[in-house]
Amino acid sequence: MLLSLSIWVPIVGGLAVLTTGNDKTPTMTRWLALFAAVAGFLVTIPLYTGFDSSTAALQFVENVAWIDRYKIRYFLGVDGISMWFVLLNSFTTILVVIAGWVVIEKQPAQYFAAFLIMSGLINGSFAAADAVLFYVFFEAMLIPMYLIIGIWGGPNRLYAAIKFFLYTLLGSLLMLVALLYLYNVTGGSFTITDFHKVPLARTPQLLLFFAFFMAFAVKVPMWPVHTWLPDAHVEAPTGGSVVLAAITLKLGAYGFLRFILPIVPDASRELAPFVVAISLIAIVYIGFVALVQTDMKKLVAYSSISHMGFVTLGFFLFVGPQGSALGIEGGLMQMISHGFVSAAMFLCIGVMYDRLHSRNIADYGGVANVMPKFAALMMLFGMANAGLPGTSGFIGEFTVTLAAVKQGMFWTAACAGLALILGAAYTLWMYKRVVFGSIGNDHVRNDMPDLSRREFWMLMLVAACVLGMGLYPAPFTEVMHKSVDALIAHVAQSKF
Amino acid sequence: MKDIALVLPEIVLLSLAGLILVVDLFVARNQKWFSYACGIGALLWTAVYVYAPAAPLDAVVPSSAFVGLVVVDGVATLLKLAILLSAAVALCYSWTYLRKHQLDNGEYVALVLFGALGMMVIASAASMLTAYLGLELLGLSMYALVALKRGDRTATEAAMKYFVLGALASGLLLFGMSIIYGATGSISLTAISAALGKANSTAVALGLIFIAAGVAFKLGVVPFHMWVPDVYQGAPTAVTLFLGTAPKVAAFALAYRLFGTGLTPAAQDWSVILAVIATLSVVLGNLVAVVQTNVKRMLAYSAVANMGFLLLGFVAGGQTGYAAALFYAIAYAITGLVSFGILVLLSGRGIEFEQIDDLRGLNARSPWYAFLMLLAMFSLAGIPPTIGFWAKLSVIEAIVGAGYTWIAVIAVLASLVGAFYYLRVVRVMYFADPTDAGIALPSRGATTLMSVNALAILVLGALPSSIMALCARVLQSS
Amino acid sequence: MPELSTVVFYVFSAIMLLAATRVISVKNPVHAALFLVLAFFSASALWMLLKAEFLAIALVLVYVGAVMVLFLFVVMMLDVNVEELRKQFRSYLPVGLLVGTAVLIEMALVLALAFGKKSSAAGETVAVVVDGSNTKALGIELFTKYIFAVEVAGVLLLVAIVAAIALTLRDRRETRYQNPGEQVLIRARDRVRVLKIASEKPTPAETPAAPAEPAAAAAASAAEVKK
Amino acid sequence: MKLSYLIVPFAPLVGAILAGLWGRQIGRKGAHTVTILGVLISFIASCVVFADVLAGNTFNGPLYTWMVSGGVKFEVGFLIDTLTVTMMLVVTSVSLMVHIYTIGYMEEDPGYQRFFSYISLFTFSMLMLVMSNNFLQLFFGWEAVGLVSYLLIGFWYTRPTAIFANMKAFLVNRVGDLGFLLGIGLVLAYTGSLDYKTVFEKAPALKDIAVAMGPFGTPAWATATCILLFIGAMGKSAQVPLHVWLPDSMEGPTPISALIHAATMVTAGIFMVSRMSPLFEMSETALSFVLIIGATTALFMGFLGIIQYDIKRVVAYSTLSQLGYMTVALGVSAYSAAMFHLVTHAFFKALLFLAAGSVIIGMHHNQDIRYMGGIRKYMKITWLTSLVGSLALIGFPLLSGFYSKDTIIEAVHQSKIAGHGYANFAVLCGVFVTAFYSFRMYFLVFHGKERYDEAPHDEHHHDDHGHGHGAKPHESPWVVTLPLVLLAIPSLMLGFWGIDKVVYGDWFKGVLVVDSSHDTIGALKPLFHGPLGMAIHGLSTLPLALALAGVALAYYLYVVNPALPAKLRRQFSGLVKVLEEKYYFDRFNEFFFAGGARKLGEGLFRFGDRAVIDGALVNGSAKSIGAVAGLMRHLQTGYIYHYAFVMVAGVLAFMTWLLLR
Amino acid sequence: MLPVPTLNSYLFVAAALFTISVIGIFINRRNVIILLMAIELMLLAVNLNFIAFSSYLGDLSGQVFVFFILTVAAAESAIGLAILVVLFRNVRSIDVEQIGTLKG
Repeated sequence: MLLSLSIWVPIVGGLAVLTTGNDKTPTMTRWLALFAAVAGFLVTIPLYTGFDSSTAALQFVENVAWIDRYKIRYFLGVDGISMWFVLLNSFTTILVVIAGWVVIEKQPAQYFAAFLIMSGLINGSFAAADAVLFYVFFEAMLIPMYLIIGIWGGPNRLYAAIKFFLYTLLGSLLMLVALLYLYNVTGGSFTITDFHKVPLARTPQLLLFFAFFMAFAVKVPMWPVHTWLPDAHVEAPTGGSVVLAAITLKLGAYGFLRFILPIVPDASRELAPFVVAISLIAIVYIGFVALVQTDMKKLVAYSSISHMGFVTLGFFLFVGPQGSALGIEGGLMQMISHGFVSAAMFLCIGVMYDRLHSRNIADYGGVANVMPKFAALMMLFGMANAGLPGTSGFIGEFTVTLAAVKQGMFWTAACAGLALILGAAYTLWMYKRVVFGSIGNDHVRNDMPDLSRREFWMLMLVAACVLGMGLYPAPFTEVMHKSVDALIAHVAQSKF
Repeated sequence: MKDIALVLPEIVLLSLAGLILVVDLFVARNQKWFSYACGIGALLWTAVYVYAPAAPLDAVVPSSAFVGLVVVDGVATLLKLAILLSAAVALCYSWTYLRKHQLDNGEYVALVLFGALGMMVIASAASMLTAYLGLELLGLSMYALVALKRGDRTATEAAMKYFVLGALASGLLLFGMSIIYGATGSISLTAISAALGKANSTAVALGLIFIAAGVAFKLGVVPFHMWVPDVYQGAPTAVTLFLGTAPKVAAFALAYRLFGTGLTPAAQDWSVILAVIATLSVVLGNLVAVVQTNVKRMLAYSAVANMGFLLLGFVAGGQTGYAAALFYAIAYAITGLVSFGILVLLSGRGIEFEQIDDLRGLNARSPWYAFLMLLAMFSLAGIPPTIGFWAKLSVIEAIVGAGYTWIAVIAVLASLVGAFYYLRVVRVMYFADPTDAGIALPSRGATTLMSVNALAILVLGALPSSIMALCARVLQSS
Repeated sequence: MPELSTVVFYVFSAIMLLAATRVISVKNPVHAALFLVLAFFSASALWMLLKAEFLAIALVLVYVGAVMVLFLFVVMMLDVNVEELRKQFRSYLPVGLLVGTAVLIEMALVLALAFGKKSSAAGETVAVVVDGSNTKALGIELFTKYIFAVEVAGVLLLVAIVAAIALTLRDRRETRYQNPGEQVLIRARDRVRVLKIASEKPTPAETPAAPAEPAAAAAASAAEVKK
Repeated sequence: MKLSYLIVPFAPLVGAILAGLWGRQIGRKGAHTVTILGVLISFIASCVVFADVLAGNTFNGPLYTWMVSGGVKFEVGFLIDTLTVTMMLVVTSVSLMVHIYTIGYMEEDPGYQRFFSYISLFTFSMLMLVMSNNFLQLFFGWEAVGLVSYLLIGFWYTRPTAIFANMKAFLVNRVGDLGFLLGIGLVLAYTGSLDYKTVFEKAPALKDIAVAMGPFGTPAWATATCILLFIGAMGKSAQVPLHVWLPDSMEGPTPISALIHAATMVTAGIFMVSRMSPLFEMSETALSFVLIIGATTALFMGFLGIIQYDIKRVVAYSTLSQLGYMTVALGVSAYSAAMFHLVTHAFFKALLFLAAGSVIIGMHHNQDIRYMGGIRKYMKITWLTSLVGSLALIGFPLLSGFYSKDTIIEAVHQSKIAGHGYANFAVLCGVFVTAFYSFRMYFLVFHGKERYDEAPHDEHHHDDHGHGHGAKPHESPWVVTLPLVLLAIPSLMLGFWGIDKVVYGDWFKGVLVVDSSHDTIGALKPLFHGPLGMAIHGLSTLPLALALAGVALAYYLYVVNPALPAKLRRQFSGLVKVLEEKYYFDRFNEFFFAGGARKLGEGLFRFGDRAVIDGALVNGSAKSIGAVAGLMRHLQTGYIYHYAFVMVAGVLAFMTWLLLR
Repeated sequence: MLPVPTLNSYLFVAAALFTISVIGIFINRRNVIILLMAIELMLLAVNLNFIAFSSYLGDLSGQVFVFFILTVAAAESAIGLAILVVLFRNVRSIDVEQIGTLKG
């Protein structure tokens, strides 16, 4: 029931907001949306408190027949890999609602509804244990996101929205073919665990690998299929950027663990160097590209790509049984952390954007003078983005780098480690130009009051997560161990 | 009497159509709504006759009548229901449009009813002869409907093209039928199926090519699709609405009757032909739709692509493939009713609502209609959770299952291109500012019907199981 | 010496094909229609050879008697400028011939492959005769086995009638006629609309008689009689 | 686990949080009270721990498990032994002094509470670093102090130079951290643990395993690990070539320069290497590397001090140079000497910085020594304590610097490790240079002509005293001078008191491991005859002579003949230019690394992302689809005959297929 | 010496007629009426096929089919001519090239 609730509470809430929403006097709409978001989050909490970390099996399972014709089942369940993301997503939805509180003036009901519905859909894809169910949620979330970017986005939103949509669709359509292929191979089942078990020869494995890889690499996004992300982020409203960065990217990475590695383990092992290589390119290349961005959102968007490079890198470091766990759990930690940090960064940029309506670094300067509270919080998030120990941003990069060294891929680790420098470089350079310095212009002087109470608590909420996770990540990894170990044991076996 | 009982729905429809034709003479010029109501009533009443003896649909015992001319089985019943209902819904949507465009005469209703009758005949065809007659009945009604806006140059031009090419196509079809007849010595589909094993394969293949051409024309697939965009665009939108929905189901029926029952033993031949046709359609339809600015024309190319998809079900063959195609046809009819229906409903007096730009800012003016149109577009693009997704899924499943994985890849890549233009419609509705061009806001009744129709896309998208299973079961039982 | 039927076949086949060629190549549609009649006649003869007497007769009666007359009617009625229709015919001919030849050759090849064996073996037509008469046989077939098809064909003809009338009958809407019901029901306020027109302030310098005239004009234009 | 262990780091943290989050509520007074109280408690607790350790109670255990992943337990824990407790005392005491000093120094700054919060936070971080019992926490502290350093260098965030300097400091440190992280990675990869104890236990068996390192060949594990770890130390302890950030860090307020950039944070590298002595002892290659880097830093950074005019920069270069000395000591395995120098240096360098700060206050925030002179009359305490500091720095016998530095020089003398000749030369030469620039500064500031009214008007400094320019220097308030005096005491006495215990005694026994094959201190031990004896011996050795020569030269040039330096400067303008440009390190970095990275990023962005991926592939394919579609729509000509033709052609094609089948 | 006509002979003749009519459809660019006539020719060819097969197979259903084709063809030409008339009223021409406004 819990998982169903986590999916349907936000969706029903969203529909309620949509139907009862009044765009002229949106106060009720906002509160209703907040209520739905909070309720959506509350129902996910028992997922953690009731989680049994001693097993790798799916938990909170709901399994009923959905479409008999293809034996598609409404099959939900979470394990240590997916559980956190349901929580993370529901949490982020609250942030998004708060972030859009008074800022969204155009059709607020549709805005909040879109986010709530998307939240439910995302939860659905993390919880789905049936491939088609997963696919349905995975694709369906494109619709609200497309609208969010397109309706509430920036000046170039049309291009960005369609680019986002088509890019993502490109990958997932190939995945659909792959799923159907597997359906036939398994003799008529869409249950993901059945896919895990089915033996596959080398060629189909390689083809399936690329089909799935396209879907998830686009979503992650990995170099060179990343260019939708900066555009989408730049044009999306703050909430859109937050969800995009914090959650939907994770879905891509999640797909690697749920589909690629266990379904085509041999191909994964064979192509691991390839994935490692493009992950490294993502980390380094994108790091350099982020350096020269003049648009804050674009910069953070690029930094997201770079950070997600660590995730894919971690997943494909096949080091003995122990080291793999380090890499995969590191990747997962990086995903969760990036959820907080990128959300925070985009919220910060949103806060500034709401005041000056510009995302250009050059239009700011000396924000610390007028917004000290904001500057302090943004410093924290900036540092987390740069992977400072004590913040959540550190864990993933640290463990993945260690795992790489452990694998004997010293040179890989060294390249990945460049992110340590590059990440600090672009984040701090932006921070320096935006927040530090003397007041850049009269707009900054006059139009930038410090954080409102709403904004302050919104950022504090994330700050608490960033620090809390950074200082005590053990609870996060504890629940993962069994699932990750089981995954590694599974991947180690050949499927030929 | 058993024979009569089996074709009772057809008889009912025919009688009512005739009656309406007569009654209409006595209906005053400004009271034509009565004829329309009668027409809709006739369709629904017929549907009752179709359904009543048949329930449940998948338990219909196939029974033939008139010495093998007609067969009534689950597929036929389901198809007839789909045809009648979509025709009735189309007629409901059309009423205001027709009145505004001064097309509200009794002949329109009669022709629609006769067209529906023709489709029913196709659906029940057990002989090449019946299939041909049904096809012609449908065809002639459609030619006339397209041309019915007599003072309109484009409409008559479209009708002329439709007619000439349609006649050419039925010539091709007949030529093929004659060859098959020569090769097997029979025009009854079951007999053909039985004799096909002994027949000369080259002769059969030759016949197949021509029959495929005829069927492909009716479906509107490459390279026999050339009429589709012109006719869709040129015809009055209400006619396009009718033309774009029920006849697609009928086209499925035709293909199913000819290939699925009559020519099954020659599947290895026609599946190659259909594979080429279907793949070309999916690619070309989606490609050319990208550059269209007229939404009717765009939807026409989209229809080409979608019918290509439908045909892929036949390429896959077998119960799975046909079931997928059947489901596809029904899903497409539902979606088509919404997409064209909204265009029809929003058309103002004397103005065709047909440019993509006419939809600009629809969300600001009528969020509900924008949302319904959005559903239709995403369904056509095959994005879950709409019924269009399940349609594509079943078809792709079928062809992947049949081993045509590469066709599946091409098809999905083409539908990626397709997503682009569907998204463009959503884009202008949601992201653009409204223009001054007035739209007509439909009556509450029409809105309700449209809402039910469009939400069906979503609801069936969430719970497609029953209708999917039904499609599979009726095929199994037939 | 060949049999008569053989000669007949070749002669009429040749005539039919030639006539058909002329149909599509003559410039004047009237001529084309006449060549079409010729082609139908020849075909009728061929059908006779195949012992399909009823159909042969029907072809002549239905086609030559009815359809072709209809064609000629239309051709005459439409008052087509014949001279204008002749340009640019030849330039497309090569392509048309090329494709046509290809189609013909391929069809011939396939047909030879398909039915070559059968025809070389028998070479004899079988008259499908029941009780000695093709017509009777056909009639019995039609009204027993094919009664459903006959009914559908009947509907088809009905559709053709309805469609042809609906399309070609001059629209009644264009003729103006009175509707007494409407006339009775109409009310005064529908007929006369009184427009309030803000009167211009008369300048004192002008003649005092001036305001009277515009007021009358305004009253006249305000009384707008509706149809 | 004793409560005192927890109190030591967390008391300052509490202070920092209180002052940072509720600074406005508790006010200036509240802020400095809570933070000073925090550090004081921490200091007292450190003393308690010290006493405890003296009594032989060491501790090694976890505080909590940070994370478990892949079978590796990442813990946060404390290792309390003599090394730790030494550092704890140094950190807390210097920090306490700096806290008190700050009350006076930052008196008028609007960011008063923030400042206190930062330095307390720093104290916490540094303590966590030194008290760590594992690499993870070490790295935590390592980066945390870097963060606070970043925050404090950029404390005056409206100054462009300050925010440039802090970013530079952070990034250069990050370069070191990368090495450090990879070093930790190698440790983990081979020992499977990050716990010091486990690692040291397992290390001997692993030291000769070859590690595949791509372009770096396949060095032995110990060598690779140690060099990588040392790269981290190079960043933090500002060794060539990662030293570039330290001089610039003087943009921060002076108390910070004293605490972070002289006394504690920069010595973290030295501490770390000492802590890792069991590892470093396994690789002579690594030690040689350390030695050469350290010697280079010691000598060449000293040269730079000679030509600087900014009072803080002179001290900063001297810090660099002294850090070089410590590193040299590490290189010759004289860890205890390095640690001892670290301690003494912490006090006298903090003293020097704080004194410099005092001078700066007195000079109304003018830092250019050319516009000082003769200040001793006005600032007696500052003058005297500065003299003590300078003498300690140049290694004047009996003062603390003498003992530590002389031991290092002697140890280098004893060393047989590769590079020892160069190091020997460097450290000796360095003595002269140190003496020269220290006393150059000393004379220029405190003696000679009073030039403070010649200062050009300077816009960006922080003078809002209301005194205006040209006002006479004045002695600083007691909160400033008290720390000077308190720091002068250990600067004077610590060496004398500690040399026999710390370096030649058993203080670090079992903590600092030295392999007998290069035990330089062990070799010196027989020659050591008590602190007094060492001082007496020192009188006759070369280093003292060199130091005195340096002082004399400085005296001649800056007191006796003040016109000469300018002349010399002109004479050797080429050389001076090189020194002024700091050997062109900054230029090179800015051009090659910073500029190169931006160019590369720009190139990748414009060419890679924009032109190739977006332009050619994404939009390109969209465009080509559009183009193809545009072409194909022309097939739809609108003419019936074409349509019919296409249909027939389709049939024809299929018939052809049928024939060719 | 003329060979005796066989089934194939009829089929060839029908095929030729069919081809001629097809050519007629796409070679004719001026006159819509001729198009309609070509369609009639095409149906004639098909009828010939059916009858030939019917005769050679000794099966009447082919002839029955032809009967219906004749009926349909008549109806079809009626509607075709009706459309032509309507078109002519709008375009004032039966020029095939005139009816090409819908394209692309």
